Amino acid sequence: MPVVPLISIILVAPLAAFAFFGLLSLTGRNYARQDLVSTAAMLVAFVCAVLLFTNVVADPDKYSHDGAEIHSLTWLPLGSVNFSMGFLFDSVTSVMLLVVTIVSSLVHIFSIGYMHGDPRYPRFFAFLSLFSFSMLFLVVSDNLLGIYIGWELVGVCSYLLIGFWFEQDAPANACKKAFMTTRVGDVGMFIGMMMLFTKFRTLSLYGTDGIFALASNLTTADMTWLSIAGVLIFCGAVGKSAQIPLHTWLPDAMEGPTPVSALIHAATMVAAGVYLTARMFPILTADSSLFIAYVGAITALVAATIAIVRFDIKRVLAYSTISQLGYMMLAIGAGSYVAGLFHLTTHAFFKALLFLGSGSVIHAFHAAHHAHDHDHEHDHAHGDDHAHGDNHAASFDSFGIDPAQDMRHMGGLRHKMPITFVTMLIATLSIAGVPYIFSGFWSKDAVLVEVLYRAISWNSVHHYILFSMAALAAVITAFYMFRLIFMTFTGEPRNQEMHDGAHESPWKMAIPLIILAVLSFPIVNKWSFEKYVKQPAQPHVHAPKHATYDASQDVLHAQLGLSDAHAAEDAHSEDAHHDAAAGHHNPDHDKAHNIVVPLSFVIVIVGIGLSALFYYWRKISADAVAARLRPIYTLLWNKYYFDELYDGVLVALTVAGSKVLGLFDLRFIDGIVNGVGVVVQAGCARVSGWFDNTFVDGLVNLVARITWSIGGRVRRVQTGMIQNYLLAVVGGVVLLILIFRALF
Amino acid sequence: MELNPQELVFYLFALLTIASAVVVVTIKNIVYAAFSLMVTLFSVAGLYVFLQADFLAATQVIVYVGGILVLILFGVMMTSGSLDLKLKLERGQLFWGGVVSLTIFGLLLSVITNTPQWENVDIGASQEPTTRKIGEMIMKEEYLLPFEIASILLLVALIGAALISRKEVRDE
Amino acid sequence: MLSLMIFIPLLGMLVVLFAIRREQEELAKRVTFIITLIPLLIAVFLFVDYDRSAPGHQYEEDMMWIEAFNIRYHVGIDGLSVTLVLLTALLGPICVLASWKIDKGIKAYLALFLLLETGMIGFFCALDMFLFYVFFELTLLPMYFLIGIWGGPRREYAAIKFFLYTLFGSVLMLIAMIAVYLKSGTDDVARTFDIPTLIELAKTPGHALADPTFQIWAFLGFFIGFAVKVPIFPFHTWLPDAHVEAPTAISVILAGILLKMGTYGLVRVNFAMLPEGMDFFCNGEGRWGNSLAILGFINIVYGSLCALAQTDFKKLVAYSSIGHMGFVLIGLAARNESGLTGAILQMFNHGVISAMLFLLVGVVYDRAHHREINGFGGLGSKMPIYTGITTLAFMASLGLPGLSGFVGEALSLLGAYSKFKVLTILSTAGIVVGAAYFLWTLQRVFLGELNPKYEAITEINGREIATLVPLGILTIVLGIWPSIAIDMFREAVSLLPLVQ
Amino acid sequence: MSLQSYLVISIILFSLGIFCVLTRRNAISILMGIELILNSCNLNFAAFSRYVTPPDDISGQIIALFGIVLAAAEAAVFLAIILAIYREFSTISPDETDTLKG
Repeated sequence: MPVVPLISIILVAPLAAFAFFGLLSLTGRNYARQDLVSTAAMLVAFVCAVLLFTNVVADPDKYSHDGAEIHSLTWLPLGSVNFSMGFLFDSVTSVMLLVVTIVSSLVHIFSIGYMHGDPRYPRFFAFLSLFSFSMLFLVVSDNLLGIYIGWELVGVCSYLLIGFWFEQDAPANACKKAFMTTRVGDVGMFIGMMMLFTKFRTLSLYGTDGIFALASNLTTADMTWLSIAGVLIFCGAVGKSAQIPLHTWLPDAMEGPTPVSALIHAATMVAAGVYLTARMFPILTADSSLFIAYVGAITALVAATIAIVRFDIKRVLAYSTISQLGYMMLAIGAGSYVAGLFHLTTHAFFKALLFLGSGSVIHAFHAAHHAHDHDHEHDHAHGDDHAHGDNHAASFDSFGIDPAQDMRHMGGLRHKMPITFVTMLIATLSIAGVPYIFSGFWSKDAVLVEVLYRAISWNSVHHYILFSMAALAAVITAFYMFRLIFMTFTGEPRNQEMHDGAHESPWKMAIPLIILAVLSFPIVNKWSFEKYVKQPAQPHVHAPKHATYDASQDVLHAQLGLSDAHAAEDAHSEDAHHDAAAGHHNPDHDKAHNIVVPLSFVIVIVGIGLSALFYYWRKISADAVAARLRPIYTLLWNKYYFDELYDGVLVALTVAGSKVLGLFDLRFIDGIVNGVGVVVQAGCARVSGWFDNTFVDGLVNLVARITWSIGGRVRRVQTGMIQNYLLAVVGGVVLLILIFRALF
Repeated sequence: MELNPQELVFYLFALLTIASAVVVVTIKNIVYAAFSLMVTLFSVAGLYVFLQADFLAATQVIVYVGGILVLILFGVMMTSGSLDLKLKLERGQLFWGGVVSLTIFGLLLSVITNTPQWENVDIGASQEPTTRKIGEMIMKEEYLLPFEIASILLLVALIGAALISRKEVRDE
Repeated sequence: MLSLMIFIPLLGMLVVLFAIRREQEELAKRVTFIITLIPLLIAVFLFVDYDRSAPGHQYEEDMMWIEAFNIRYHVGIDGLSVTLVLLTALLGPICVLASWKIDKGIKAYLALFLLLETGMIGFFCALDMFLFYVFFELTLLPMYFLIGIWGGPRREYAAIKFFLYTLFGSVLMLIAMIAVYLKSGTDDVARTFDIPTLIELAKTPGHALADPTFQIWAFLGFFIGFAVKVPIFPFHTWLPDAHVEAPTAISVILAGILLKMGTYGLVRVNFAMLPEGMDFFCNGEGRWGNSLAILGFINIVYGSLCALAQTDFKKLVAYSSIGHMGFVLIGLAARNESGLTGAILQMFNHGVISAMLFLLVGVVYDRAHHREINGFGGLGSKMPIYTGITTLAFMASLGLPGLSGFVGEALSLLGAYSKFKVLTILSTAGIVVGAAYFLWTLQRVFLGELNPKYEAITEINGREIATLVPLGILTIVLGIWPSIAIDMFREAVSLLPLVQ
Repeated sequence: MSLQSYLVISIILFSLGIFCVLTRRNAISILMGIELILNSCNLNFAAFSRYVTPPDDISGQIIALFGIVLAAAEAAVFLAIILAIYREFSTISPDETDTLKG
């Protein structure tokens, strides 16, 4: 299958759908069936993505290496430096294309039902199309500039879609926050790009004069520099993939319509950060890798703990997403490209499913909600004490949570919404990592194995710590995900009115759920994934000096070199990870595997068991535990005070600073004549007292004032009598002549 | 020093010019001043004759005496409320005016006396009447354009003067 | 060709002044609109016809003007000017459309506007230093009257401030210009005002013009003259006042073109003609070596932060202009290919985008009669098209890739980074703050609940859309395919004294 | 009867004219002063034409002629203005028409 035309179609189809909307709306009209246009465009893109995938299947040896096929054009020729734009096609791209088009198509279909009746219905689909275009563009770009362009475009689509219901304050705030927070990360990424560009004079990734080829020739003297560049590029991923410390926007982004959360904030855009980090894999150094791994692990753990105490069903899923993204980062930081991308793929499907499922629940509740009058809503907000048994957050009242998303109002929905229940249960089992049957197990298992393998083979304390954090996060994940299922679908209905109004969603919404549920089984399995995706070399990652790993590994390489031509080819790159990905012939790897698989059973049993004790059998009262652990609970409830830190300190300081600066400009710069002297003499301490004296503009005013006063004096000369003037003129001439005569 | 009649007449005219000009400047009655100015103009015309500028002399008499002076007298009469106006002179203005005029006089005089090439220069002049030559130069040669411009200037002055001096007609 | 373009607006001014009676306001507007279309057509033709591969100036016209001082009427365009001429010519008709609602003294207004256009186009075409200066000053007077007569409540103050500031700058510029003229020759060798000749002379080793000390002082003179126009901190305080008081179309011209005259002058004179002076202030060494980049940095961060503090919509846009011109400055200071290309592109793009922004402010001001950002709210539901276009303009202005603002900013910073690492990294803070104030404004004006006062506010009308659409298209097209513009001036940039 | 004698007459007229213009308090007197000045100039032209330039070049006289024409035009406009002023202010004394006073 020809690559360029197909990719072009993939890009053009959704863009055309958006352009159709955009041009039409300039005339003040909308096409009512924009949904069909956008969905059709997405399905076309999906078909093309499948066709492209057949290339990979046909020739795995070629496409399994990153940067396999590149078609690039000069985009911005400056003379000696040129920026190019182009398509990159390899197995990773292909997988990403499939993931994006599948999830996007399904979300489009789901939205036809979910968004039905919204006053801005056509606009929603147009934005979805624009987003799909941007995301696909990001994925197929062969250079950092292209990725950055797609990167910012998905950001702005996310902004538009989070703020879709902008009449309410919460989405309006959330969309701004999302854009700003990711932008902070993007600036880091941009600085990283500037560093790379200044060094290599290009932003292309592949090819003989691409960044990777040039970076592989760097010596140890440049390692610190390269580490910093890598970390800065990773900053972009931190913002976009909501890693700590830039994670706070993602939970707020749940103010957007739920299909948007499923598409953008679970499956695709947030995964773009992981994709970027994976793409930059070859330039990561040991230091930057470790940094990434730590950020990932901390994020996984912190987000998981916060998720335990959330009541908003979408917020739980949001923190779960952050946590899972942390896993992917951890995998890549630990040197396993394959495991990271594998987890990305599986996660995209089951997390999209979870979000769409929650959307289905919310839709049902909203429908129920609309059936009631306004007073009822009021009742729910205040009357939860007696209405719910599960009320261990009584002191943290439900203010701020949409009643239709509040799990304390749910319960017993499994009979009302069987399809939603079953599909969501599958996804939950998958994310919890129930062994063998579900895709989530395989990918999470792969991550844990890789980290542990690194710990064992390098004898690295860091990786042991990372591994324990990841394992702990896995337990918590199983716990809070089942808490969600139990609170929503089992037990007795806690809000009878809403419960009565709820019903199973229409088929348009159910079908995507079913398809995604199928995809949550190991359709995408480890073996096929590892067949198609091969880990690129990391020339700058070496085993730590203290490790006993090097010598034995060299021997191993040598032995394998005789038997396995492919391994020999990679042997010179000193890259042990390749074998790790291939996996099966490495004793350390086997060892790790043998530890992780039983551990997974333990994790799942402990996590689900605890959850069931609390929320299914209700043997332990969550309220009591919360009361016992009050400080910890408060900390978690307040999300480790990240928001307070940012809003109260950073944002407030910036705004206050800008106000001061604005006043400064108005008063001070505008009047420094006296100010400068004072500043110089008395120093900045007394500046505030002298704000009224202005500086630069004051200089201008001073000129004006001097002119004014001179004019006031000189004006008396103007007697209004012509002859006086004439006398002055003639006298002046005479005087001049006299002077002239005297001089010459 | 011997004076031939011609020179005698010349000095007479010169004296007349200066004396009458002094009267113009100093006398308080404006009508007398105007008549005194007429004497000045006449004697300047006489001086032109001595300079072999016969046409110029004639023009001087016709335009100045016949035109401008009459105009001035009309002006004096039309603003007749101040016919016998006692001109008051401000002391400072008078003083400084005198200083400036005298300085100018001194300056110009020194220029004349300090310019040796003007001493006794007399390149001679043709004795034939100048009217024909002036006519040719104005109508045929290089002064055609200035002449036309002068005529337009006069026209403009005519219209302008008429426009300014007529009673203002207010727009309704 | 160029003279035609320069003087047609002047001719049009006479037509408007003398051939149209005072009552025929509609006719006057239509005639002016058609007149401004002619330079646009010529500019488009030039843009298409311009030989992109040839360096140097094209369409030159050269004749003696004032012989005694060897002042020539020498005009010509290179790639740098042709883009700006196109921008000027494009904004002409747009501004006339935007002025449609002006009701007092429309005839005089239009006449002054046409005079202004002559000045601007002439300025970008002039190749003789004296002519350059004459056109520079020629823009000043109409601008003064346009602000001072048709402006807001504090118009006199703003107009005089603008006038004095600019005059102060141009006096220094004049001194520097005369100094350059005097140094360009001796009593035996003819002196000249001709810019290409001067550029050559300044490169000739041993020539009086090439003397570094002289160049530094001349650089300062020109720099301050242009800095007031750009405006560069601390000469910027006229800008917010002038913008706030000026009528919409004049704000558009002010931000779109007049600011570019400053940076254009910096490139044309300071950069090309005074390389030694430029080197002194941009080489990154010594006490003064970072000064240009520091000014750029201050402009970016200071302008952006001040914009964040504003509650007047127009003032916010004005301060954002200061911030964006900082990118031009820092790109120039880099003196390399990408920095300079970025700076020039940013000049053009900022002209387009800020023009859009001011037009948009004008649209809402015409309806609400105030510009207090906090006084709006929720307009998004009442004016969807207006909101959409505003979002586009804001996104372009905050440097969203895919729209034109990004390419210029990114190239400037990429170029600057290779020379001024720390300053460039600090300047990127401006990108974040830029996003902050635009998004915050977007939220305060368009998002949230509808302010009940504006229940009846009307959607943007066809005439207003017509002013915005060409600019919007340009924003998108240049964002996707910036080579259209860059092809124009690549050769011109390569002729400048670059330092790699 | 040399060039100098004419020139001396001319400068005396000139100085008197200047003095008149500067000191007289009546607009018509000022006009007379101006006429004196113009006459002195014309006299100068005629004198130089007679003594300095070649006999057949009488450009000086023609210039003087134009001077007379100018004087006529000037006098006409001047008097018209005086009349207008008189109507407006009922005086022609320049120190009472001082609306130019700052």
